Amino acid sequence: ACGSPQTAGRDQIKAVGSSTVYPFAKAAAEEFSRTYPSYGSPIIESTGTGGGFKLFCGGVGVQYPDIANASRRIKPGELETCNANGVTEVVELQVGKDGIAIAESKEGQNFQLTPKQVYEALAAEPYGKPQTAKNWSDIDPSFPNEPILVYGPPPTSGTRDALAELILTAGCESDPATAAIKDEDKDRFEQICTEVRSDGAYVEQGENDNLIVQKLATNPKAIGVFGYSFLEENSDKLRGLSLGGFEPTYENIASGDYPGARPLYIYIKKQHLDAVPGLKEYISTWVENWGKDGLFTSKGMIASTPEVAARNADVASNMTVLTAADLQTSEPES
Amino acid sequence: MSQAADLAFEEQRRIRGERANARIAKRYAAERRFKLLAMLSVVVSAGVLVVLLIAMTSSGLAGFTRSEIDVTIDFPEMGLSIDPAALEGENAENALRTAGLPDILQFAATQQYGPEIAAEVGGSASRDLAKKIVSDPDMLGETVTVSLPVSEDLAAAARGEGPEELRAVADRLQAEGQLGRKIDWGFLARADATDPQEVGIWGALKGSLLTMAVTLVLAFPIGVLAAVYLEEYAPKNKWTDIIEVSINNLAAVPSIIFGLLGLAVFLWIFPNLRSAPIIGGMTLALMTMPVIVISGRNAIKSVPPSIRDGALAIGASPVQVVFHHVLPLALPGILTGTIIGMARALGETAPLLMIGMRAFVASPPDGFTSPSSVLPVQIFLWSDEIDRGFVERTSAAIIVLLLFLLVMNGLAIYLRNKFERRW
Amino acid sequence: MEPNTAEAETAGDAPSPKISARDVSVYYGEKKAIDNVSIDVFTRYVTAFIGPSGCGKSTFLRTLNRMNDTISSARVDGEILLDGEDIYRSKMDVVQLRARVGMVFQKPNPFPKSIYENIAYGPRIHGISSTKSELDGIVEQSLQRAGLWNEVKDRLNDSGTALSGGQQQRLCIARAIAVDPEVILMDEPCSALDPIATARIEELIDELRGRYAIVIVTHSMQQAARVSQRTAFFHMGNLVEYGKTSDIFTNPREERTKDYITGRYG
Amino acid sequence: MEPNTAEAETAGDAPSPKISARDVSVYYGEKKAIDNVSIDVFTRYVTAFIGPSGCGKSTFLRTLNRMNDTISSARVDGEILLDGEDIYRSKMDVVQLRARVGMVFQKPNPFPKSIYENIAYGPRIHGISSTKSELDGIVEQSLQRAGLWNEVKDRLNDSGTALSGGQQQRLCIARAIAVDPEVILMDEPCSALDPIATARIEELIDELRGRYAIVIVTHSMQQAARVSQRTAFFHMGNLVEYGKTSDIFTNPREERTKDYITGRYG
Amino acid sequence: MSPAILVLLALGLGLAGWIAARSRAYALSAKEGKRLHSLPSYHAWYVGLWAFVPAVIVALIWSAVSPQLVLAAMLSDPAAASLPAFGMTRNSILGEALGVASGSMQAVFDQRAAALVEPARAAMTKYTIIGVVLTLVVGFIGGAWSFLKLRPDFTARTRVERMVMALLLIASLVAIFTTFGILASLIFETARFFGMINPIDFLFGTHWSPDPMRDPAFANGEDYGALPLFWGTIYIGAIIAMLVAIPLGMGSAIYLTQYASPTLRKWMKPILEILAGVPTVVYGYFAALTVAPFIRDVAQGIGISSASSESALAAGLVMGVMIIPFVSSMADDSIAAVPAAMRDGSLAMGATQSETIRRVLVPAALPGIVAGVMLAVSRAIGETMIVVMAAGASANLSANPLESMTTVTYQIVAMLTGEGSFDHPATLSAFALGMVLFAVTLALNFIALRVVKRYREAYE
Ligand SMILES: Nc1ncnc2c1ncn2[C@@H]1O[C@H](COP(=O)(O)OP(=O)(O)OP(=O)(O)O)[C@@H](O)[C@H]1O
Ligand SMILES: Nc1ncnc2c1ncn2[C@@H]1O[C@H](COP(=O)(O)OP(=O)(O)OP(=O)(O)O)[C@@H](O)[C@H]1O
Ligand SMILES: [Mg+2]
Ligand SMILES: [Mg+2]
Ligand SMILES: O=P([O-])([O-])[O-]
Repeated sequence: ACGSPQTAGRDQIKAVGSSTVYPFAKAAAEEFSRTYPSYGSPIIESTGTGGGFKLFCGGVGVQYPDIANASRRIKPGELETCNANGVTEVVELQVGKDGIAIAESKEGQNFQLTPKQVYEALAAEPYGKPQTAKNWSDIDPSFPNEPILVYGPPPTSGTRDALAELILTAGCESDPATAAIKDEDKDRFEQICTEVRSDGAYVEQGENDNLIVQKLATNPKAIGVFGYSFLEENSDKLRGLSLGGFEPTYENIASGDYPGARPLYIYIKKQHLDAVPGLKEYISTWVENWGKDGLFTSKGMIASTPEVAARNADVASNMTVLTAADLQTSEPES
Repeated sequence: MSQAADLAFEEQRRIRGERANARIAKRYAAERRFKLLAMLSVVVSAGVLVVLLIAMTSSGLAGFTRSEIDVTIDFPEMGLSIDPAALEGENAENALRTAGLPDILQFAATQQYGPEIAAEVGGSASRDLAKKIVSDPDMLGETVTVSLPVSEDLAAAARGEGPEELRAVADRLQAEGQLGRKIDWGFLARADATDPQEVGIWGALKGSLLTMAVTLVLAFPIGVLAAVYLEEYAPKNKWTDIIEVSINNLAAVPSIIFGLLGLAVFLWIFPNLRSAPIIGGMTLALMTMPVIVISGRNAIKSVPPSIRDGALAIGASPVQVVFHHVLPLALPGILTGTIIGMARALGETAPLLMIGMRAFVASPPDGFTSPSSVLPVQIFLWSDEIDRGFVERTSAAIIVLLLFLLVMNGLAIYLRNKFERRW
Repeated sequence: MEPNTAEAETAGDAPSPKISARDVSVYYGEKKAIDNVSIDVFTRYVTAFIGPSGCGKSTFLRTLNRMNDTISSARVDGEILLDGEDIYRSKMDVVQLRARVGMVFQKPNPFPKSIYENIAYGPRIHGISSTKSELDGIVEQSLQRAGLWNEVKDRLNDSGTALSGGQQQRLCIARAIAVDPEVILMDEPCSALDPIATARIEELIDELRGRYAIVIVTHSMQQAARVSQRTAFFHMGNLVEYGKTSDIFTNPREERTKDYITGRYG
Repeated sequence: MEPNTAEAETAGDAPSPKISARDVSVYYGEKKAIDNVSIDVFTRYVTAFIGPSGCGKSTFLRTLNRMNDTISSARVDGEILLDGEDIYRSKMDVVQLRARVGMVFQKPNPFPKSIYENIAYGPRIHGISSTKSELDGIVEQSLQRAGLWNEVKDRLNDSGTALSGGQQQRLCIARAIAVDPEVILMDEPCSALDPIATARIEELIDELRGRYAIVIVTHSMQQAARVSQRTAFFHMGNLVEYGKTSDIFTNPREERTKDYITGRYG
Repeated sequence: MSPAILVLLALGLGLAGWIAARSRAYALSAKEGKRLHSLPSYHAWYVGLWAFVPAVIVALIWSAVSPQLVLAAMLSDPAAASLPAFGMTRNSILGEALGVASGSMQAVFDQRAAALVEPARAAMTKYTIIGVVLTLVVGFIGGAWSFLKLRPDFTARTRVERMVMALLLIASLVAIFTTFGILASLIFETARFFGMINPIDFLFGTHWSPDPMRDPAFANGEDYGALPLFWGTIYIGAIIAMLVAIPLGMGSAIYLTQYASPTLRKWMKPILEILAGVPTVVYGYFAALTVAPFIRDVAQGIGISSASSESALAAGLVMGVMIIPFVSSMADDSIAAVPAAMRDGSLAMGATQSETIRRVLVPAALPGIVAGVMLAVSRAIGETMIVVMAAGASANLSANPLESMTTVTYQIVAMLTGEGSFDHPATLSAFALGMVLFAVTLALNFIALRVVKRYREAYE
């Protein structure tokens, strides 16, 4: 971008990123502008987590967003890009959790899946071999003899990342031979473990999770992958499938038993903190509302454990900057 | 001419006439079939329109209402302490909030309905109540029964969706007449929100109006002037050809390409005007301009040359001929084209997605440079929402948009019929 | 030029008229364009309608094969008998009527198809011919009668619109002949043509009248005098005078006819 | 009918011509529509241009006030002098030229404005009148000269297009007169009118020629004979013959003129 | 604030010049007692424009320059020494100070701005005054210079009209600029895309699954085969939609032009046109919520269990309905352009109306109809919202209309709204796709316009 020198600041907060965090960010924005009517109401754009980081890490200045919403942690590479573009002070807040839910219509076939089975059903090359499974019964003879049809998120979405990381990779690594590749050829390992089949059994659904819900409700043979909040919203029509023996319920996800649970984050550009009026207050709106009885749980978010919440509240008040080292060492516990 | 030839001729004529007679019934049947098919296609085409309108209206009318619950509050009893002067200013609603209005409301609701239901008297209810108090401060001295929006969960239960228990509660409240659907005028006055009970169309509508204003101000004069130039003055040369070809082509360029133009050019020059009506308006203006030029040219062309000749022959200059005679006569046609072009711009979604007009903006835009959404994009966004309460809100927004478009199209047709003349 | 048959008529042996109009009035909406016209048209005669512009010649001509049905505002009063049958009676089959009463227009209007298809169109839709060779025969015969065969026989597949104006008009005549009409109506058939083409068409008309009743509208008195045996002079919707062409031009009974013929108006 | 001035001319006392065309040729692109025409037009005469369709009458007429400037392909060679000044010289102000050389068209073309505005338009744009009452005077005078005043004086605010064809044509004449032209060009001004309206316009032309040089194109020889004092016969872009109307019609010098006048073509 | 003032000032100068020149012209004509070459109002416009245009140019330039000057003045103030070095924060503080100084803000959020308010106010006042004076002087000079030229024979009209012509020309050049703008915005990014992905892979590859999360260095041509998109686009827009739109559009046009009474025509034509006026987002919603489930239910009802609820069929059908008016109005025009003599000629041969229509009118109108269909196709393949909402995202090379398919426009939206960063081939592919779309629609449109033109001329 070019343009004339900007003398005026921006009087509205700009946040971009995850479509999973989007509803919570909207709620936070709404709450913020009610509490602080003298500030302009924040602009929230849903671009997907990856897209959000790209915009966010573009640089500092009015034309770049102040906040990136994320349904996964920022990757070291992304943080590097940020730093390279001058976004050197990024603050990470874990605002809560969301489960990736695998679900089907209430009239559906009622599976009991494991991450391994999900991997075998969805991988492009399960364990490096060509994908041959057409029907569920090809995966496990006890499964119904129905074609595999899974609606899921596209590669731009963080939900897809989580699916790849939390479920597919987990399933993939359960095979020792494949796990061994990890050290030899990381690239190949990633390809084997995360690439999703594209022969029509896995149908990408754009960013519009809502459509998946509707489709499942009307097609009992299909199953879908999406955020837990969508499942909760449609609990009268959909049934969550247990994964590794745990149902996707609030409790299971909050406790971390359900394998598909993932933390949600917002990333703040600290350099903008003074420059964008209201940014501090917006962040405190998040902090005030992320408790178990807060605004966000009513929208389907799962609150972090009190310890995690307290630690993040601390980060928020001190505006502790995220370093590359943090990303490698301390995976924040779920 | 020989007698024999004449006879042969008559015979031939007779035979052929008989053959023709034999076929006549079949030909008429084919005629009827053909006519029927043609008529059917009109009926089907119009029928689809009717189905579409009925589908939208039937699901959309409910979107103009929302579930509200009656709450009785005895204000003197509650002892809300607030300085009456604070009820005047901009911050009155906030002052009421800080003075503890939400708690009072919760208390009253709990007293009346018990804690479970009181929890469903949503956060928005206290804001609505605050608004009511600000508009009628005398309330604070009385015991009043106010109708307040319930949470989306209860509203969904009232529609017969969601968990069983809540549905039973909703049914009971509805039977007792305490919970019901009320016309929600606020829908036309509020902006986007996260709760379907709380959303409004005004933010997006205002964004649309601002965007349209920019479009009109840019596209109309440029379009008309270009039309005048091309139709009346342009010399026949390569440059004119290039201009003509580019205008005709621009009219056919998919709208999304204009979005790419806005993204790559306008947002590159003005990066901090992402999502702003002025950028949207500029983008749509480029899209609308060729429509205006083409309809303008047709309107100008249809002014008979004899009028121009008449004026030229008494010594009017070419510019006078156009501005005194041609343009006034072509104006209805130009306006018709402009309205149609504007209507198309008003319904346009794709290019605006490209330039960030899909953001969540919770307050109506202040001006041409503040971020906003527009009506069709708002519809698109709402159609994506997970809350099922948004389904009827989306249809309601569609009704609003269609009303605007029908009015605009109707106006264009009226103008065309009224001023259609044959010289 | 006056043919034998026509002489016969004047000699008292009057044939029955092919078309007989009785008290015909034509209205366009409120406006009366033809006022109470009665006229008889005979086979083997060329009947010319003359009169100043707007007097109703074309209007009247088009009532004779109900081509005015295509103008929604037009309405016809009175009766028009074709071989004694009223063509405006409700059971009249317009499609068959028009096959019997053909028409040639002011501007040649060949269809944008090949010459062959132009001629074959009528026989095809009416199902007149049952075989391809029969159709070929009709096409050749019609073109020959219209005096066009020699000019086009080698390029029957060329577009009809590629011919010269005069040829196009003869093509239109051939097209009309191809469905074996009994009457041919011509509305100023030469006004779009140059003098040479005009002369060619006038000759053709003279040849054709042996088999058909021909009615021709013309704005040129000279032409009327050259080609017709009967002339009807219209003025402002009225039939002012009708009679032998020679009489009308040399010895008009009406003052208005005389004024017109001597160029006092028009 | 021949006026005194015209007589004077024949008596040898030749007035200077109002318009004098010298070796004028007009091209439409490559095509030559007028070939080397020289002609003089005088005030107080009606000069008629006659000739078969397409011979270039209108083309030549439009060169006289440069109305052919509006046709981009048209090009004029030679010179046309108005009171001795070449109207095709580069510094000529076309706008003022057209105010001096007015024009009336074949089809009446009043502006779709009120009668008053139709007349007032010219004076307004030329700044001829400075006050409303002066303008009113011009309107009345022009309408009176065009013989229309009595018919329209009570409805000056009605639309000009609501008048009958003949009235519209007189309105157009009044409109042309209102800017005080010196020459009035008329291109078949009566061909869209009925005989009665035609007669009215012909009368008017006769009245007007007292003040203006009038050039009229007509397709009707009768009309030329009735209204003009000078007649120019064009044929295929050439000026075949030009002279006193009475001479042309009774005693043409050229064979082609004679053929045309006796109806051998056209 | 101040640009508006300066522009108003220029307007005022123009108006003053206008009035002065007008009365001068009247005085001239009265004094000389003869007609002016041009009407007084032209003299007025001449001077008015000469006063206004230079003044407004100066005003605009000044509005662009003076903020920099104000800024410089503020930065040279001692209070500015304490400003943070970081550009954005600094600008924000300066902006606040300016906002308060100009009165557009009540108070500062950041206290560091408070000290700068006064210097800002002083500088703004100073430069505003300079701007006003400059504008006035320039406007006055322009006005006076032109005023002195007024004479009875001054050719004011010619000159004003020349200015009008210049304005008209500029307006018509906007179209060319726009075309260039589109080309420029597509070409550069497309070139960058083809720098990373082989055009052959892109145009002829059959596998489309760009992954914007992958490191761009590993971007692989195999994942960028756009044929499935082209196929989806053609299948939905040019095949299914046309199967709906051509018969219905033609039928409607024929009925309304040939059979319907004038009253029916008068009512039905606008009603059909409304079909083209309904926003595409509404069609998309209709397709996704009403038509697609209906089709799926019907398909499952007759035993096709694989029917997807997002189907090419649903999108194509609805798109076809949207296109009906395009086809019908082009067909209507083309049939109307066939000279009435053709119809009369056929009817006079004893043809029935349907024979006339089928054998004479439609064949004669065919070039126009074909052109109309081409325009309609170009419209359909550029249509976005219907496919975004109803066609789905899967790049399928399939002929089964019940399957979900994706289109070029869908992918443009997906790639650009999912991202926003301009260095990944997945994002850049949107521009390459846009380029293809642009080229194809232009070609279709160009040919169609040619055909229409040639064939119109044939009858004229
Ligand atoms: N379709 C129509 N609707 C209304 N009036 C019509 C229509 N056609 C013709 N007229 C009117 O009917 C009258 C007779 O017209 P018609 O065309 O029959 O005259 P014409 O003698 O053939 O003239 P011309 O020599 O110009 O062809 C004219 O006044 C004409 O204006
Ligand atoms: N705008 C034009 N472009 C090219 N050729 C033209 C144009 N106008 C007229 N012509 C041609 O110039 C020749 C003279 O035309 P013109 O109109 O002057 O004839 P006319 O004598 O007025 O005929 P009419 O009696 O039909 O009005 C004709 O051959 C005509 O085709
Ligand atoms: Mg006629
Ligand atoms: Mg002429
Ligand atoms: O939008 P996402 O949360 O799926 O990245």
